[in-house]
Amino acid sequence: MKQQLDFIITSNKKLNKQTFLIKVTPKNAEPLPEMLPGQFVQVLVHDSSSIFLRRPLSINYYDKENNEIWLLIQNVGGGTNKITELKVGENLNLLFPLGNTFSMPDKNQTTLLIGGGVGTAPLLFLGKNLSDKGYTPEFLLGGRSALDISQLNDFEKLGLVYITTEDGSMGQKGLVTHHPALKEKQYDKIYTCGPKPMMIAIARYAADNNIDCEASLENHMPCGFGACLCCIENIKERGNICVCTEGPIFNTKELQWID
Amino acid sequence: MKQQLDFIITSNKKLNKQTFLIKVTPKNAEPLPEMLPGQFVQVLVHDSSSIFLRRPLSINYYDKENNEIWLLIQNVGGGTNKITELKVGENLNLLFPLGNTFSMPDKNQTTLLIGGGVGTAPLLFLGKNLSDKGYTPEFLLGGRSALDISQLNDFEKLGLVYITTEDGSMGQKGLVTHHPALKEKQYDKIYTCGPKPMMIAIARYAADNNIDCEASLENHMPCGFGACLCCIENIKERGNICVCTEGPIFNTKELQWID
Amino acid sequence: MDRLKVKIGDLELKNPVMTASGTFGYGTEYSDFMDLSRLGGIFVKGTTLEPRQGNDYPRMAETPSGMLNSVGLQNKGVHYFVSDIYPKIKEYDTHIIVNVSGSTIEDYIGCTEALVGLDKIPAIELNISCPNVKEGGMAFGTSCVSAAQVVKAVRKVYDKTLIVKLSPNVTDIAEIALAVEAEGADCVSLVNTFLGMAIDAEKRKPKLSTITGGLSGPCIKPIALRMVWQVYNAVKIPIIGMGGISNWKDAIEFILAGSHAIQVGTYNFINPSVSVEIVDGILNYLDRHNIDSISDLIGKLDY
Amino acid sequence: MDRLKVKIGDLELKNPVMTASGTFGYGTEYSDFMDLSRLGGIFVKGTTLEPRQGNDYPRMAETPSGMLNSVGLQNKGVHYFVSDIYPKIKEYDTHIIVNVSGSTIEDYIGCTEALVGLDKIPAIELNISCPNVKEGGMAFGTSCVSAAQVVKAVRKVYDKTLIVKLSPNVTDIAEIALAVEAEGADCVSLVNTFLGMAIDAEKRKPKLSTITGGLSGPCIKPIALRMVWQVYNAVKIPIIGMGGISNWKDAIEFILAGSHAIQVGTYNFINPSVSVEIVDGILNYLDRHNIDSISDLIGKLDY
Ligand SMILES: Cc1cc2nc3c(=O)[nH]c(=O)nc-3n(C[C@H](O)[C@H](O)[C@H](O)COP(=O)(O)OP(=O)(O)OC[C@H]3O[C@@H](n4cnc5c(N)ncnc54)[C@H](O)[C@@H]3O)c2cc1C
Ligand SMILES: Cc1cc2nc3c(=O)[nH]c(=O)nc-3n(C[C@H](O)[C@H](O)[C@H](O)COP(=O)(O)OP(=O)(O)OC[C@H]3O[C@@H](n4cnc5c(N)ncnc54)[C@H](O)[C@@H]3O)c2cc1C
Ligand SMILES: Cc1cc2nc3c(=O)[nH]c(=O)nc-3n(C[C@H](O)[C@H](O)[C@H](O)COP(=O)(O)O)c2cc1C
Ligand SMILES: Cc1cc2nc3c(=O)[nH]c(=O)nc-3n(C[C@H](O)[C@H](O)[C@H](O)COP(=O)(O)O)c2cc1C
Ligand code: FES
Ligand code: FES
Repeated sequence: MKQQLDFIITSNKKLNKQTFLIKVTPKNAEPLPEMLPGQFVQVLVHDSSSIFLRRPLSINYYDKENNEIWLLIQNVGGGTNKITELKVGENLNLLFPLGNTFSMPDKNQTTLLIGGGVGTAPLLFLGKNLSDKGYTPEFLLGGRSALDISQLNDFEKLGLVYITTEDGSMGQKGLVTHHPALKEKQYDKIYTCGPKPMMIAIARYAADNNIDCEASLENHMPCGFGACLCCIENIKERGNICVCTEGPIFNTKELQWID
Repeated sequence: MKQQLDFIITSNKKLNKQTFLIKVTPKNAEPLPEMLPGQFVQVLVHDSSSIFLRRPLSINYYDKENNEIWLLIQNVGGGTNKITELKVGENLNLLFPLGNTFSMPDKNQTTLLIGGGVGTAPLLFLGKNLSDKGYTPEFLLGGRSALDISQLNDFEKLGLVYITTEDGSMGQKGLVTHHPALKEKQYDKIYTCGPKPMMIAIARYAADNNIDCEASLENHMPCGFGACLCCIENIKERGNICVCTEGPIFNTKELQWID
Repeated sequence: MDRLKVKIGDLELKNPVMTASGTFGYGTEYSDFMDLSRLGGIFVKGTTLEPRQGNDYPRMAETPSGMLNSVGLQNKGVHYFVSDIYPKIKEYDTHIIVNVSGSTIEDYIGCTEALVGLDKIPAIELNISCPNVKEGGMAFGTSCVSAAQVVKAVRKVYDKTLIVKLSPNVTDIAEIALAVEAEGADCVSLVNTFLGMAIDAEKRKPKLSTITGGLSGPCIKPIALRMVWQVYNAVKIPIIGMGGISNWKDAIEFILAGSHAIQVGTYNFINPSVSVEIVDGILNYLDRHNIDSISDLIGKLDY
Repeated sequence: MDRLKVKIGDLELKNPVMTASGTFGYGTEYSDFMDLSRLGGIFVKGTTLEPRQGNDYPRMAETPSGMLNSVGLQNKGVHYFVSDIYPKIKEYDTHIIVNVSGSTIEDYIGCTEALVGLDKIPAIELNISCPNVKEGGMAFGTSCVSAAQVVKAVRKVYDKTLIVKLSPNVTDIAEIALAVEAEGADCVSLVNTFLGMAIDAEKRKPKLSTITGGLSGPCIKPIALRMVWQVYNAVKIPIIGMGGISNWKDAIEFILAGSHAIQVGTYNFINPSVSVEIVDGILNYLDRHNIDSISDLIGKLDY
């Protein structure tokens, strides 16, 4: 069940120039409901003249023990700037959990989770879930430079991690789509989140190699729960549907990206 | 010369539930220009959805040594709330110094400075100025209770201080207009700032007793420097004039308050 | 709670707080966040005779204290509404009002006819003011003659409470209100969105696929409030006021300006339970001001 | 700086950034805060044939991302302007344009005749759109016939650059623009303020002495931008765009939508040097985008 709740910021760490990891816990210590990887929250930016609408952010991790939600945030504009400027102890009002989730692989299927930049956000939670369920997820993380690779330690606890950077400062030099793992190994299922051109390239690779592929979309979302019909994606056969309720996770077969 | 300048908050003290004393110094340590008692600043409330216009505040004190301006602020609504919430080290953008000033008494004239609540704000600066110029100002400060009497120590350094409170928790019980000093002594000049009903009562007392009286007006001020014509007061003979440039200090004779 | 009751045509509302069409889905979208039965009514999505895909993405641009949308009446058509949606929502313990939209008078008539027989739809809101469709839509609402025509035609086939939603994109909204009142509208609701535009300076492109769209949110409140007051001073039928309402204070302002009831639109996206908070806020206001009934406030602006 | 030059009628502007009438006094009010010579032009206060006291206090109400005003054209009349103000401001190194307001056609003519001989006033802006005066004012600007009448009458007595300022409170602003173009206007400026209203819920009173007033500031930008774009697609004469401009990005948006030049209004109150910051921002934009001249941007919206 979706809810609106006040949280308190318990930690706000700057991971690099633009990326922040914020941890929040319900203000009145309410126990958090069931949340699923791929789901997101809508963050209220309080009393700003330029930011009127909430901002959607993926659930980066759900820390049951500490009753915390983690948000991995890239400061790209007014809203994310306001959010990442908040200090420990300050309030954050969230609508959550919103959206659908990734589908689980079949038994014994191999999985690769491909994230670009801050697009790795939902993949940590997904990786943890897969690993908890007995899968052995592998990760392919890409960025412009080593600075863009966040939460490496956390990922390494969950499975094998491949890295590419455009400037070669960490892992393989180049784009994620050129990483040798994609050639050498055969995965049954790919999950991806990141810049749209990256996701399209991966969707194409998956289609060419007959691999099931799911991607997380980032359409603009005024409401986040199916009320405004502004976040639509034109999906094969089904036409304009809401990304916030029927997504944000889609099988790339359904998207009009590659034909 | 008026200017727009960024300041840094060097101190923010809560004097009582609603009243704050904020001290600011120019961000780049620019020396402050000449400022006069009665003048005010226009404070920018940064990036708020509800507060669009600047907020006018009197110059409470000009601390030459520390290159600081003091602001005595009562939190009465959205704007003053945002301003008083600011922390030491944060920025404050000001237009200043704005408006006219109190006229100086003639040589040897006796003066009484009457302030109600946060209306005492400009009187500290005025009192200091009078005292520096060799006058011996006396002060009559009023409030609902002792909590409303701010900066008493500072006032006492400048001259004799009478106090009235409505609940009698400090000084005489009652309104400033009923203080015995007004009956027993004969002042040549009265300066007043506070709630309008109080100022009107004092203007009437001054008129009845043939005392010269100046009051500081608090009309709404979108600009503060004569550009918008929204802050007008209908003045005898002269018609609608701008309080922000021709005031905020007026001789109460000129105002349409008492006839 | 009788203190909050108001009547609009034959429609009795338990309170004057309702939610605006196109911002509240079919109510279900909000049921996790609030108790729908606390609302005076729900205006469901703009519904047309035929299904509509709406406009292309992007359909939204954020603006100072507001937003532009160009959804373009995406909906599955009135017949799908009757067969698939109505059965799921008809048990709500609040009034459900359908916002009837169209491109031709025939569309409006057809859509209305499909709804008139539904027991639990006590009223329709005739949307002659949607700025986001190529034909019809707003055009009907911007001239007295065409506004009167649609209302006349629909009035013939609809005997329940007929609310007509006016466009603010006109020189004289009171004139349009008078025209639809003359044709038998039971109530006017206002305002729909203002036609606006947003440009991405860096890309030198419009931000909306449709170039222009409808502006809503707190930014339009002062203009909407003025229009309600002008219409209140012109017509005798009740008014449902809206435009930028985001708290109980705004709601009281619209009521003082002459609204019998109000609708909350865009602000539902920011705070999905704002409408029930407004109900509470109004009650509290009546208490503080010692006012018996909300009807004692309608149009009671003191000037 | 030639990259920023634009031409409006016979008027050559050093850059397209000017300040809006009623928000910039006579320029002197801002001279402490900025270098007036960096502006393309200054539109001074609304000036009428006879002196006016304006409306009663309160004349202002703050609104979300904007404000309402009902100053009501307070000014000392055109003859005082000519004798007392003009001599003090005529040496500014920028264009001074007088905003001519009135209640009757005779007022407009009389006021214009008093200005036509002033060497350093190269243009007037005919204000047929002020919502804050009881008679005339906005009424002239809300119908094609009356707008055409005023412009025709003034055109006869004024041979310099004639700018006509349009009201946004109309159904079809392009139609009005066409009507004034047909009567020989050299340029249209838009928009003036939107008629709005604010209520104090606790006191149950209007916040303005005049009940309604003119809305300005960032809140109106999306509507103003749409109107500029509509007028651009209708007329051949140049447009001066305004409405909520608060930074260089807004200015570029208005230019892309079809403005030859822009005016900054309400935001001058918030940041008195915003207009020169906009000049700098536009130059920087041209550099970043490798654009030779501002004229290459006018109306160059890509859609
Ligand atoms: C389901 C979902 C999950 C997301 N998860 C994350 C996450 O975990 N971490 C993260 O850093 N970002 C995430 N995003 C993207 C994030 O929402 C946007 O970066 C943010 O809204 C930008 O707001 P802003 O005010 O900072 O920037 P703006 O100044 O508004 O815009 C900056 C850029 O971001 C784009 N943008 C603006 N609003 C949105 C929006 N609502 N959705 C998508 N793009 C937008 C703009 O077009 C522009 O290019 C997610 C988006 C969606 C839809
Ligand atoms: C020249 C001048 C000097 C002032 N000096 C001081 C001072 O030293 N200390 C201090 O605490 N206050 C001072 N004030 C009053 C102060 O400006 C207002 O209290 C403040 O602007 C209220 O803003 P707000 O957003 O907090 O409240 P709002 O929610 O805007 O309003 C709260 C109340 O204050 C009134 N108000 C709002 N704006 C103004 C305004 N611009 N001017 C006057 N009243 C307003 C409203 O009508 C309302 O009754 C001064 C005002 C003026 C004009
Ligand atoms: C996303 C969106 C969709 C809308 N769809 C409709 C609609 O289908 N029919 C209609 O009459 N009004 C529609 N409106 C207008 C609202 O019902 C309302 O009139 C307007 O938004 C002003 O109120 P507000 O400022 O409270 O949002 C829509 C508004 C928004 C923001
Ligand atoms: C306080 C005030 C006074 C104004 N006076 C005039 C005026 O005298 N003549 C006029 O044509 N416009 C007047 N205007 C309108 C502005 O020139 C401008 O058209 C409008 O404010 C929209 O621009 P903005 O949003 O940038 O302020 C006034 C606006 C304000 C806020
Ligand atoms: S964001 Fe509103 S429907 Fe998806
Ligand atoms: S506040 Fe604008 S003229 Fe005084």
